Amino acid sequence: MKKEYSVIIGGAAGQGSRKAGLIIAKLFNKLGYGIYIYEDYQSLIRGGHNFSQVTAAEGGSVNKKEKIDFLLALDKKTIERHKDKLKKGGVIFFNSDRIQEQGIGIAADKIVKELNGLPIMANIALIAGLAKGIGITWDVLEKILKEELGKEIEKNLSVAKKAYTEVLPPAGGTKIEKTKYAPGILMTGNEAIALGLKTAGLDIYFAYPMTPASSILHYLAARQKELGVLAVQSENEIAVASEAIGAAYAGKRSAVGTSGGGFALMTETVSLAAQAEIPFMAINSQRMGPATGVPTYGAQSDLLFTLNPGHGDFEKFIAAPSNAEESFYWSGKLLNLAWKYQTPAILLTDKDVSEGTFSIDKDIFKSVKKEKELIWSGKGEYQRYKITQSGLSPLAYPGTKNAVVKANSYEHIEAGISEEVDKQAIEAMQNKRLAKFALMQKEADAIGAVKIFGNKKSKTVVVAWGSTAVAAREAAEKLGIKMVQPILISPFPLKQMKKALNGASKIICAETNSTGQMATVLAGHGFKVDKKILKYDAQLFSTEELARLIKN
Amino acid sequence: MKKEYSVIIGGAAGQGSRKAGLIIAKLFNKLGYGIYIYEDYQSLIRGGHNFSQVTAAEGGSVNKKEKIDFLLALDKKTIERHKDKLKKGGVIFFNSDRIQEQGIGIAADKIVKELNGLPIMANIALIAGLAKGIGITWDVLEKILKEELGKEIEKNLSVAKKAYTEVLPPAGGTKIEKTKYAPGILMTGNEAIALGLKTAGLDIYFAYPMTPASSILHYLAARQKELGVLAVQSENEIAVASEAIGAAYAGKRSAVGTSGGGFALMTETVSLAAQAEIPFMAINSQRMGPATGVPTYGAQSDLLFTLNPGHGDFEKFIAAPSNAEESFYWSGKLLNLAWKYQTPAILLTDKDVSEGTFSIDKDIFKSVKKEKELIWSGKGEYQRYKITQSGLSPLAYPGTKNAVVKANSYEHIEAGISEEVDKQAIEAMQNKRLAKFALMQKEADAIGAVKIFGNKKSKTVVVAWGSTAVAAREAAEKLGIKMVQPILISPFPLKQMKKALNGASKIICAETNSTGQMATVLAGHGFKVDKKILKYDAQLFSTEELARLIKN
Amino acid sequence: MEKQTNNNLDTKSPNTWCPGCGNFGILTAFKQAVDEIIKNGFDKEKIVVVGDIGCNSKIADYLNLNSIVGLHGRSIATAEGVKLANSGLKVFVFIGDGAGLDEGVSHLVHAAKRNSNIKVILHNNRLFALTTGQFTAVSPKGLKSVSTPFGSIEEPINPLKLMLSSDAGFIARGYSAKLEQLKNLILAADKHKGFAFIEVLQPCVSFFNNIEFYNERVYEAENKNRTEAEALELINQWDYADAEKIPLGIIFQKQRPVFEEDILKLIVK
Amino acid sequence: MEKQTNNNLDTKSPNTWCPGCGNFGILTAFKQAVDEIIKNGFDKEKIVVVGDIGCNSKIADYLNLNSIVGLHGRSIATAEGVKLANSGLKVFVFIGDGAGLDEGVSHLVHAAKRNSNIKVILHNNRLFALTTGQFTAVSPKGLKSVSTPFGSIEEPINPLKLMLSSDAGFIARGYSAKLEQLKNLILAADKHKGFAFIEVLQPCVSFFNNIEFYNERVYEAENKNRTEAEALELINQWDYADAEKIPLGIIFQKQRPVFEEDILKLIVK
Ligand SMILES: Cc1ncc(C[n+]2csc(CCOP(=O)(O)OP(=O)(O)O)c2C)c(N)n1
Ligand SMILES: Cc1ncc(C[n+]2csc(CCOP(=O)(O)OP(=O)(O)O)c2C)c(N)n1
Ligand code: SF4
Ligand code: SF4
Ligand SMILES: [Mg+2]
Ligand SMILES: [Mg+2]
Repeated sequence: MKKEYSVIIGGAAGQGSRKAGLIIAKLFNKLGYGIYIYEDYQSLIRGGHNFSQVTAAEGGSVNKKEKIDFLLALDKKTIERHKDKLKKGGVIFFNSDRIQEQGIGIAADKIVKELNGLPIMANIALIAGLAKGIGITWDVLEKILKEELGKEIEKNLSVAKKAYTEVLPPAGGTKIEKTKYAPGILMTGNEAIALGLKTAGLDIYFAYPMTPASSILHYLAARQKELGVLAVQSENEIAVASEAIGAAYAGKRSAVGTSGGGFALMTETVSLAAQAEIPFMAINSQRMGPATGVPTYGAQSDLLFTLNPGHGDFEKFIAAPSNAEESFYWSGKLLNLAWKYQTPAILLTDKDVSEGTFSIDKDIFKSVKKEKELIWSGKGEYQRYKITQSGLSPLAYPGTKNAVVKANSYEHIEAGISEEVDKQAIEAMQNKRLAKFALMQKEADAIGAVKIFGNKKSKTVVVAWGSTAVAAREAAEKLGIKMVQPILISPFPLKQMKKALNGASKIICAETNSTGQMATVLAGHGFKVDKKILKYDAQLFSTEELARLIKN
Repeated sequence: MKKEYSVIIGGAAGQGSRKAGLIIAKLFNKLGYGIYIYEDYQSLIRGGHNFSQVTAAEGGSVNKKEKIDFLLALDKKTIERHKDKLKKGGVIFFNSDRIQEQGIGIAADKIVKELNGLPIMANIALIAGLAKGIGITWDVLEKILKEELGKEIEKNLSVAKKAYTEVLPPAGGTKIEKTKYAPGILMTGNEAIALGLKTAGLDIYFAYPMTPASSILHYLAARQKELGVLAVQSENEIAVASEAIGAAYAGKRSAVGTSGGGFALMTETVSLAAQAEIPFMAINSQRMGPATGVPTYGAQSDLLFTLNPGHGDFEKFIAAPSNAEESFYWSGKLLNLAWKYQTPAILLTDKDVSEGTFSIDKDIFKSVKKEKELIWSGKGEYQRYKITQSGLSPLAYPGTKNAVVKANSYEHIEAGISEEVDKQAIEAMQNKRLAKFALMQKEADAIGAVKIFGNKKSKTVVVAWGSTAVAAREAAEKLGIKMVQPILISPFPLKQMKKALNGASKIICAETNSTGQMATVLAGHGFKVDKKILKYDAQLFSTEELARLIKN
Repeated sequence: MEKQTNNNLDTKSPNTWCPGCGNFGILTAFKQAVDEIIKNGFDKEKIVVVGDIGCNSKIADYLNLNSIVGLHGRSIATAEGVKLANSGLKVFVFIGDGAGLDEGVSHLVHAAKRNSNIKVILHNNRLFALTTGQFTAVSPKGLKSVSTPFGSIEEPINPLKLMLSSDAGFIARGYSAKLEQLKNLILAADKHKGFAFIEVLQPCVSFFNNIEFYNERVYEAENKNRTEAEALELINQWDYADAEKIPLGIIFQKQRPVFEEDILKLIVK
Repeated sequence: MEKQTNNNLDTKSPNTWCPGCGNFGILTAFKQAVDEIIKNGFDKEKIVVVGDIGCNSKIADYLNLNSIVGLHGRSIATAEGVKLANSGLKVFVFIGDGAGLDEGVSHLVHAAKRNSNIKVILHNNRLFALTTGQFTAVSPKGLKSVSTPFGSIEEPINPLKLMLSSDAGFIARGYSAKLEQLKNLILAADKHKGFAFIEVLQPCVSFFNNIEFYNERVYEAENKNRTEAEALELINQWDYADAEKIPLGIIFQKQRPVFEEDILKLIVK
């Protein structure tokens, strides 16, 4: 059996549980385990209860589990909230200066105080205790700490060393073995998006902060020089979207990122991008709505909204990744497609992919490159909306010699001048765009839009997308059934879906929303969903829970 | 056979063709003909080419026709553009001071000049010529002119009298006979909306101007005192939507109106209304998009956008009227439903219903009354989001003794205070709303949501909605097939649709958009459309054209 | 600090502001002002709190008063709807600098311009606190934040000046650490007929702790009538960068026709 | 009037402005300015016109120059994107008072504040002309329009004052009937490094013909450096109601750090 471990570390906001979770994940990753970190926090800056749940498994992408092996408690609330998740034989590591509990107590506050450390360093003491407790050598721990803790590293190391020395591993306790796999790179979904966009040629990223998309902005802002990508925060989402349009018109690759409420403010611009045929790349990272909802928790309830993101008739690319690798690949792919087809493209991700941390294989970075858009040859008179057989009109950017580049949100003639009288011309321009939409459909059919996992011969199929897909994959493998994951959702990859669902006698669709939005999409394309599994308590499916719900 | 006549009157913007069209319509209406006026104009204030096409038919609602009986030309362009539409034996009435043509020339400029009239009065001279030419008595003409022309009525009457006297009816020409029907009331779709809302208790209408919704604002603004409805123009659509929410929270019935681009800016607020359970009534009057598109021309291409009008999971009422009577009824009905279910409701109309003029039966005014919403009993402690079996929590408004009314866009507990920690509470509040959504579905099933016309036994069914429904109705009657018109589209009236389409062997769906949005909706509910008839040249279907397309 | 009121103004909602946050002072001053308003005979039921989205707007959860919390940046427009619907209500808006000066600045400008009779209390902590501290329109140039790790390059706008140019009839500045004065400003805004704008300097201890900076510089400006030019001069004492002194108090006041009164005349028969 | 240029600036698009509309004057003055810009050696291909939606923005159709016409109220933000993408372009925004001061006022304020190097020409006809004449933020109180048949009750905002308070570095007023001066203002705005705002008084002959009113009152203000207070005084000569005189010319000018220059430094290695 695949080896797999789950660890929760929790505390109040400000106690550093998130950082600690990342360090623990790196320890496991170093030993060759695949990683997923689920982050749980509220919309507040101090206090409350935050926790990170690290799942580490031999090989592949992993999902959050119901039961855990180790619990690290920076405060009492952590024990109260998570003790019942411990497996039989699971161990609690706790700050014995604050908590009385059975398990491995570490006098974290005392150690920190003795060594004149900062209060937050208690989390390092706990990590060191865990490392010792599960048989990780000091060398490995030291290396990871050095990588992760730039500031105050000496003090942190001495805290760690002391805790490491003091803790005695439990008798007969688990010792984590190295696996045969090489360590991956740990990265959140949002970081992968930033890099995917950059790799496909992003020049400027525009955003107005909104959880859970904000960290794309933060990541890029911190690396502007290194990556050569401008990261611009503007006065509101409408400005953001309009600026992205202006920049694309002027010849730069731009993208924007937001969550549902901010995306709502951009819908008028999505329609503009379609009409003016200006590439527009948006990240919509879902959180639990409607409206402000539960802003730091996940949900997959913006699918139908995102699929119909503006007034008028138009096609667009929409893809929903389930992990960091897919986030990287599809953000890059969509950026290229937006420019290739001069069209809106939307990466529809969700909180637990955006802010979750995954181990990825660095080969994935080779899967994206900047693909050049269709540029005007320079011959003849330039017409922004030249009617061609393919429906694609070559681009030119302002500054191009002998080109007058006229982009227009009104219906227009080939030269880009408004047209409202000549009804044939109006129809012809729509036909040009319809031809392009047909090409986009072909592209969707040709691309690897749908993934299949589990028992490919099973007639029971669970369909899941985005963050839920990982749980569904694992559950399907466990139950010996088939799992189908649509990633590109618009244009809908009908042929691939037909193939994937061919012969299915029972289609189950699992998602974290309350109405079954993917099931609705499937119905629209002729696939009858026999059973909907819906979860809307602001939590990600654990693999066990989903498996149970599939079976029942 | 039913008697039916079509008249076009055209000229440059500023020449008064629209007013003239209305007067002509009133002449026919007076004789008992049902009326539809199609208005065609561009996005400019002077010049260009405007025309009104009056269709007058014995009984019932009527659609624009391909061929016309009479053409009234205020300028030359009118003849160039419309001459080919004349039926054999059709007659042109023209301003002989500007145009040389075969038909009935009226020295309109000369007459106006002689009588010291304003240049625009040439349109009255032409109308008088038409009246004489088709055998309408001077009395009838005089009465209508007096009703319609408040200002400068004496001068207008003398112009009319002179033209009426000078014109000689064509030998063997048509004489319009009185029908057995009583005259109706002429009203545009937008006027009917204004009155429907008012009748259902509207207190405040908020808007930012946008064609083709603006005339709701104008109509209400002009009648504020008379109707007791405030008509408020605000700084932008986001303000408009937010103000409507604020007003509804504070206990007044509010509504907003806009077109696709403005509606896009309101989508975030629609989601808010759903989450905070604040009634929100919006009119979205479609025009040709995407983006600015062809702003003064019609299309039905916002259906899917309007059906998915915000982030998160929620239900909403959406209805699409095809004429003024339905506009009146459904705007009133939706306002009542928005308050009954504390939910968003959207009247999805389109330019040729909004700005088209229809004759309506005044009995329709009795079909709407204000239905009181569910109000708190005053007993116990007030909780805005009390969990009840029905899912409906009684309303109280600020100012109510002993009630603290807390509305919230965050997920919340019953008292309206934000909740992000207790996952059961979050799920419970969603379940409360889901219960309400189920009730809304029941309401949709119980209401007359789907209309059936034509040959009810035919296995060939044409489905059409909004402005296209009138053409489809007439075409179906002509072809002896069945016609089905869904009016309430959300919650989708599945049972009624099943009944209406029961036994159909061929389903045809006609609409003025380029992708078949209603066909997509039908597919989503399990109805396979066999043939889509799509028109996207910014024109309304004429009955003949649609009939041809159905047959071929 | 939160329990000193005698009108049952508290709720059971746990308070999740950071210890030491300036928002506590605003909450206390407001509760004291409400106590006084109620003492003077106004019905508690007719007070409405309109919250925005941000740390500041959690205040709605902490007040046992009618409240509506809507969308980020839209509280002012929402409040205008409330007031228009029932002009017998007293309407207080609590909004952040990000919401009021970035996302929703159009509503701030227009509410002032049309002189809607609502009272806007802008919690100016000079950044988007709830989303972890990004710069806003009033952040000092050079602010290092998660979205501007190398320092923001934009110069701040002066919200009082913006209000003056938008014809606001009541413009004041308070400080969350000066409770008594803040309470009095809220009461004065309440008495003023028409739109009132109170900027409250509100240190965010987690992301931009400028308590010292303010403590050293704030002073109470003379309470007197000022011309527009005089108000401008006073406002210009501090341009949201460094300064010797920062005036607090009522900066400008002028009586203008009230929007709701005038518009309601249109339907009175 | 439209054919006097020597740089092939005209298109085949039929002009659908009403005869006598002030927009013609703006078109002519702009073409003359462009002629001069080109004569001085700047490439025509590097000029970009950003249109909004309204009568004013039809200008994009009438100019044989690069152009982008986007959404109502969003032209300024769009233009900022254009400029940021390629700061070698000259970017001129044509926008109406409705778009600039109602729908999109947030972008106007913020573009001025951050000093984006774009040139905004606001066609101020003091109403929403293309949608048949409803009142805007700068309509005179009492304007009878289709949405205010009994007279608008709101007092107008003063856009120059709003720009001054938003820290705009170049603020000017022109008049569509004064071609030479308007051309010079456009050229001065072009020379100014940073954000420039030109309000153009533009009579709408169809809905609000105030040609006489303007002709009797406009005068050319002295061309000199002004302090903020002096500029305010000059601006206050006319509050968009009645007045004895209406100043034209450059009202205020100040050099500020240019947004695009500063932000681009962040990625220069
Ligand atoms: C449309 C939209 N955009 C972005 C957000 C995310 N958001 C929530 S609070 C906030 C910033 C709040 O800043 P401010 O108004 O200054 O309040 P503070 O937290 O500083 O009190 C943002 C950007 C949102 N909720 N809605
Ligand atoms: C989002 C949106 N709202 C409303 C409109 C309708 N609209 C088109 S032009 C216009 C007004 C234009 O007024 P202004 O900007 O002053 O330009 P003008 O026509 O006076 O030159 C409006 C409201 C629109 N196109 N988009
Ligand atoms: S983050 Fe800042 S503003 Fe928000 S509660 Fe903490 S101290 Fe207050
Ligand atoms: S309506 Fe007014 S602004 Fe528009 S073109 Fe006519 S005169 Fe000019
Ligand atoms: Mg703030
Ligand atoms: Mg205007």
